Amino acid sequence: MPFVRALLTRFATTLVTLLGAAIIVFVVIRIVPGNPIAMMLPPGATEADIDRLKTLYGLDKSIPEQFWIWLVNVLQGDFGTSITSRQPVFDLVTGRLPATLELSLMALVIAIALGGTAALTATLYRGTKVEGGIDVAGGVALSLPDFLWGLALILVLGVVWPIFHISGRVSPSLGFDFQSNFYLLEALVRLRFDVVLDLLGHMLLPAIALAIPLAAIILQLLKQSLKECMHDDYITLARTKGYSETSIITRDALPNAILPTLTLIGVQFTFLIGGTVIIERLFSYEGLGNMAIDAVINRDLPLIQGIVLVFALLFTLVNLLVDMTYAALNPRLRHA
Amino acid sequence: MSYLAIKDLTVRLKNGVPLLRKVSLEVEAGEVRALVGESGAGKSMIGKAVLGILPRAARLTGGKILLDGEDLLTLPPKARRERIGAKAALIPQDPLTALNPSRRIGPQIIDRLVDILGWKRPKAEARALELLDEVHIQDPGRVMKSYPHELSGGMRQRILIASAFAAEPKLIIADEPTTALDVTVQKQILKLIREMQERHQTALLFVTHDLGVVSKVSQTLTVLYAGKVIEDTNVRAFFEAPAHAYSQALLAATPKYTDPDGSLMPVPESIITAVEQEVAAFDAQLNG
Amino acid sequence: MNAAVSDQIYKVQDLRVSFPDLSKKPLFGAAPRTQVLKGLTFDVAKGDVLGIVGGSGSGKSTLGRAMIRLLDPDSGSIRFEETEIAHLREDDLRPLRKHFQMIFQDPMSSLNPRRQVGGIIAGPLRLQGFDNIKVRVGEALEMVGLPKSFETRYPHELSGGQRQRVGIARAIALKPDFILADEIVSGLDVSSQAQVLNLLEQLVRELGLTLAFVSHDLSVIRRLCSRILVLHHGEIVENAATAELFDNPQAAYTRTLLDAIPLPDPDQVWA
Amino acid sequence: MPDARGQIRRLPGLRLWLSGGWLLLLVLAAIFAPMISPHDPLEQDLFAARLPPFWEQGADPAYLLGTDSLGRDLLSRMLYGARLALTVALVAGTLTCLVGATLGLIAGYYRGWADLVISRLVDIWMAFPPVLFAILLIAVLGTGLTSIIIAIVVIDWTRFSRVVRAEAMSQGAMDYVASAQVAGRSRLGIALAEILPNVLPTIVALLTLEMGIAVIVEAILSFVNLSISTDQPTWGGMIAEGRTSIYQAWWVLVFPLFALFLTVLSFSQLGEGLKDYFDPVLR
Repeated sequence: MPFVRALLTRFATTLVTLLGAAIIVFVVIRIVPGNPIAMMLPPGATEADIDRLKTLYGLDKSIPEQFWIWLVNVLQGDFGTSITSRQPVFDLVTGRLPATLELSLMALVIAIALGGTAALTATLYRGTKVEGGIDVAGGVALSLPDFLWGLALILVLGVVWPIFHISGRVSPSLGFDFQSNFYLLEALVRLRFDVVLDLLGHMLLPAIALAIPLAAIILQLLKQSLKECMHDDYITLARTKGYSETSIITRDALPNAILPTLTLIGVQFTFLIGGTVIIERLFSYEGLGNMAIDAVINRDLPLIQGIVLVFALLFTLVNLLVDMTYAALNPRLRHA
Repeated sequence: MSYLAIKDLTVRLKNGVPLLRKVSLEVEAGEVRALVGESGAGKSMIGKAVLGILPRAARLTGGKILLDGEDLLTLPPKARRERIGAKAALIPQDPLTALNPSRRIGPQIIDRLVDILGWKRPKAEARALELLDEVHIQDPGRVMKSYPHELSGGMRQRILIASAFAAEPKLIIADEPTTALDVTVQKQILKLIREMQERHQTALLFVTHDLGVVSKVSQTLTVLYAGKVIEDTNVRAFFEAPAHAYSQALLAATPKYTDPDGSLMPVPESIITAVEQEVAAFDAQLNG
Repeated sequence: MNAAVSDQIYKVQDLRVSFPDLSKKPLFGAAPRTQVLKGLTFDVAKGDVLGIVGGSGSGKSTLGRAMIRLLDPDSGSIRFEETEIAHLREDDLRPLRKHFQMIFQDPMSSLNPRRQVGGIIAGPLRLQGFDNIKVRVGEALEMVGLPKSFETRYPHELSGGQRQRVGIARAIALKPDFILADEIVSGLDVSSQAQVLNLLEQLVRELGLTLAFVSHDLSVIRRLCSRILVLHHGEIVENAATAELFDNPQAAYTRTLLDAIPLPDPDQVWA
Repeated sequence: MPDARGQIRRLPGLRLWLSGGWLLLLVLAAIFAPMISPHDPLEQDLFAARLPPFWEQGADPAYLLGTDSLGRDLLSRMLYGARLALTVALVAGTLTCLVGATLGLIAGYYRGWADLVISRLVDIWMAFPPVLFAILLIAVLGTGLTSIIIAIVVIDWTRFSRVVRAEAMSQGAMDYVASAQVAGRSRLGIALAEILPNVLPTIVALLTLEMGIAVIVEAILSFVNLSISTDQPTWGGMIAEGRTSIYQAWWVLVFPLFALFLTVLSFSQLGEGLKDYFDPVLR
């Protein structure tokens, strides 16, 4: 079965990527000049104390040896223990991951809605001032990164017109007892729309900040491939059949223009997830990225290692998912 | 009264450069008229103007297009679009890009009948099967369910021909329909177009750069240069003795394997100059 | 015809070429390979104008590109003059390259958009260590009937026919023994087509070139070529002198091809 | 046929002038910061803390753009901050471009095992969130200008190599490359003399884009307090400070944010403008 074999090959390259990422982080954080153990001990601790802790965290062994031990443990589901909080890394990471996932997916939905609408509008009104205006807005949106959009949004919609919350994930005053870490999903399922509203009030600004650059990319690429499609003969033919411009764009051009955009959205979505690191910091949103920065500042080696692995896993998963969607949507591959 | 009558059609680029210069021509039901000329002669532009698919950079600035006695240019856009959709059809140049790659063949033939002409779906489907059979496609049922990439170029052009005839239009515009095809496939497709045209007694406007093809499909022809009609004649007269010097040069430049020495003569500089002057004089007369 | 070894500029034997078929490539993994040339054997005599004809997918362009080693054959032998070049490494080919040149189908993509015409023609001369480059560029332009002032033009400032002439000038400037012309008139109008063909015919005569002319158009080939190779699905179905092929075609495919050509003549019977 | 050469070097557009103008202003500010700054950027004056900009009530005309919560002059800090921002932009941008473009050209034109190795490396790099990677590197390398520059090169070379690789591959499929091969040009010669000039406009556009990104990365690192020593004024540091006092003194955030906006926007627009300007084929 060539397909199964190809799937295995693809899986293997994904593993190589993950392994490479893990090794690089492992080596990088272990050549840290500052001794992480020293930071954990009260002043006046003896050399013997330090050695004891080193042995405890396995830091007295050589780097390849440490990596091997870590890898074997990971494969058994043990990601180690955080140095600062003394809790299992796995619990810490899975506790924060849902917050980051909810934020990223919200941002993705906003970006697709925004970028898609803008691209279709610009195509419908091509050659007019509407297209020009959308182009300029898209150009500016693309030029500036999420970090700057986040700051601007805080200023405008958080301070000047304080419509949204600018820090945290949920108002503590709400006193809602969450059973899971997927707050938004849970509030929706339990039909607590006051909680949903509060969550959105916290989530929307960071999500929009993340979404703006991606929306601009979707706009540009979708518009470009729509434009190319509009030159194809089947569009001309549809015109001679008596269809309106709107129906030609949405019915004939869009299904063909979406495919190249889709592949790019995959790559760009991983960038967006990467962007949550600083955006979560900016909005004091309790997600994985915010925890990652604390972990780096505190030199919490096992935690850093765990978080990076989760991010890498997430990224490769997104890419795999995009490839499969592409195959499912493309009739050439579907019937090959 | 001819089915299609074009009178003094002028098309310009937005910056004023003329693409068509007061072109007039007529096509009757059952007649095949070829539009001939080199690139830039404006031969495709005529068909595009009739079908209302001029490129955005071009503007129709004068003249009349009478389809079945009705001046298309006086109709509001929606009515005009629907009138064209019901009475005329296009056989496009490149069969590889003229079918929507993400949709199955069946709906692509049927959609016009259902959406624009308001047929019932089963009736439209029956009609599509009948048409595919008429253009000599084996197993029409299977082809209806196929995607374009699963079919060969010749097959796709057959489907496009079937689709063009689906609504029984009385005018068909074929825009270089065989240029992208191999010569052996071209022959089959040309014969098919003629066969369909004769059976349905359609008026056919056939755009081509190939005089060989002209002699095979058409009864009348219009020769264009720089958007101006140079010669309007019938095929037999043209191939016996073209009236205009430019037409003569064009015929002499056309390769002919039966007479290698008598063909492929470059168009002389002097004739190009003369015809350029003729166009300039025509322009001066228009503006003056 | 004298078949002595020294009269043959090319001896091709059992030439096989395959490509990965990307349209059948699965989403993951390598694409299957499609045989494009399935064991071709033929010779090209010095001074011949060889027409290579066939439909799309016949392998005619692939054959041309294999002959001047723009692609690597899977197996077989290509003997150019006295040298076996089928599997020669690029470094060893380089000194030979001035002997066989190519004119490309699409002059827009084959002329570097960032160079002026003069530089485009001078480049290969400089690489192959010619002297008097300025003079040679001028000569080449003159031979293809372009004024010297064109040296400072960019490709996008020229018409299709003029670009094709620049492509020809670049090839002949090196005074090669063999030129491959790949569908070089298929993008041109009949009037410029006739001009380019006449030019080519004249150059072949004046420079004593051997020419391989790849085309899908038998009428054009008849005008120019002395010998014709008919390809079909990667195989040679007929290899004959021009007059012979047109008067008495042997292969069924050749006859189909000839019958399908629409002559500019309303009396031609086209059954 | 009219001679089109006159149009090739068409006038650089408005955006080229605007973005170039702002960047020039920035360069001048950076060079002459010690001369034109009204105050010592580090001088604290707790009696003049959180003074608003000149048009607001309670402003002190000596502090045109107001002061931060430690009473430091914002305008002076902005001018000195421009020095660091521009240094990082130029040095880190150029180095990143050199490393990334070279690797991309090698991968895209030479293909083979070099492409395999480089592409796999890019894949691995793409599996890291770049900001986290940068923070990690600074934590390892220690704060300081050199560390920032190294971090930017290490995290961002893939941006160049991906784009240049793709571009070199598509250029490599063009017939002018085949014709250079027919003419007997070596692989290296083709890569440098034929492909590179055609990829160059893209590289230039990416380079200016990267300069803007370098400024942002520096600001982000300053924001999480990991840039360079805290007593040197940086825009990112000012933004971090402004974020905490946003309800009391909005101007501490607004001015450096505005400068950052304009600078990043200018760099990217400059790139787009230059790309058009260098393209000989106008379409």
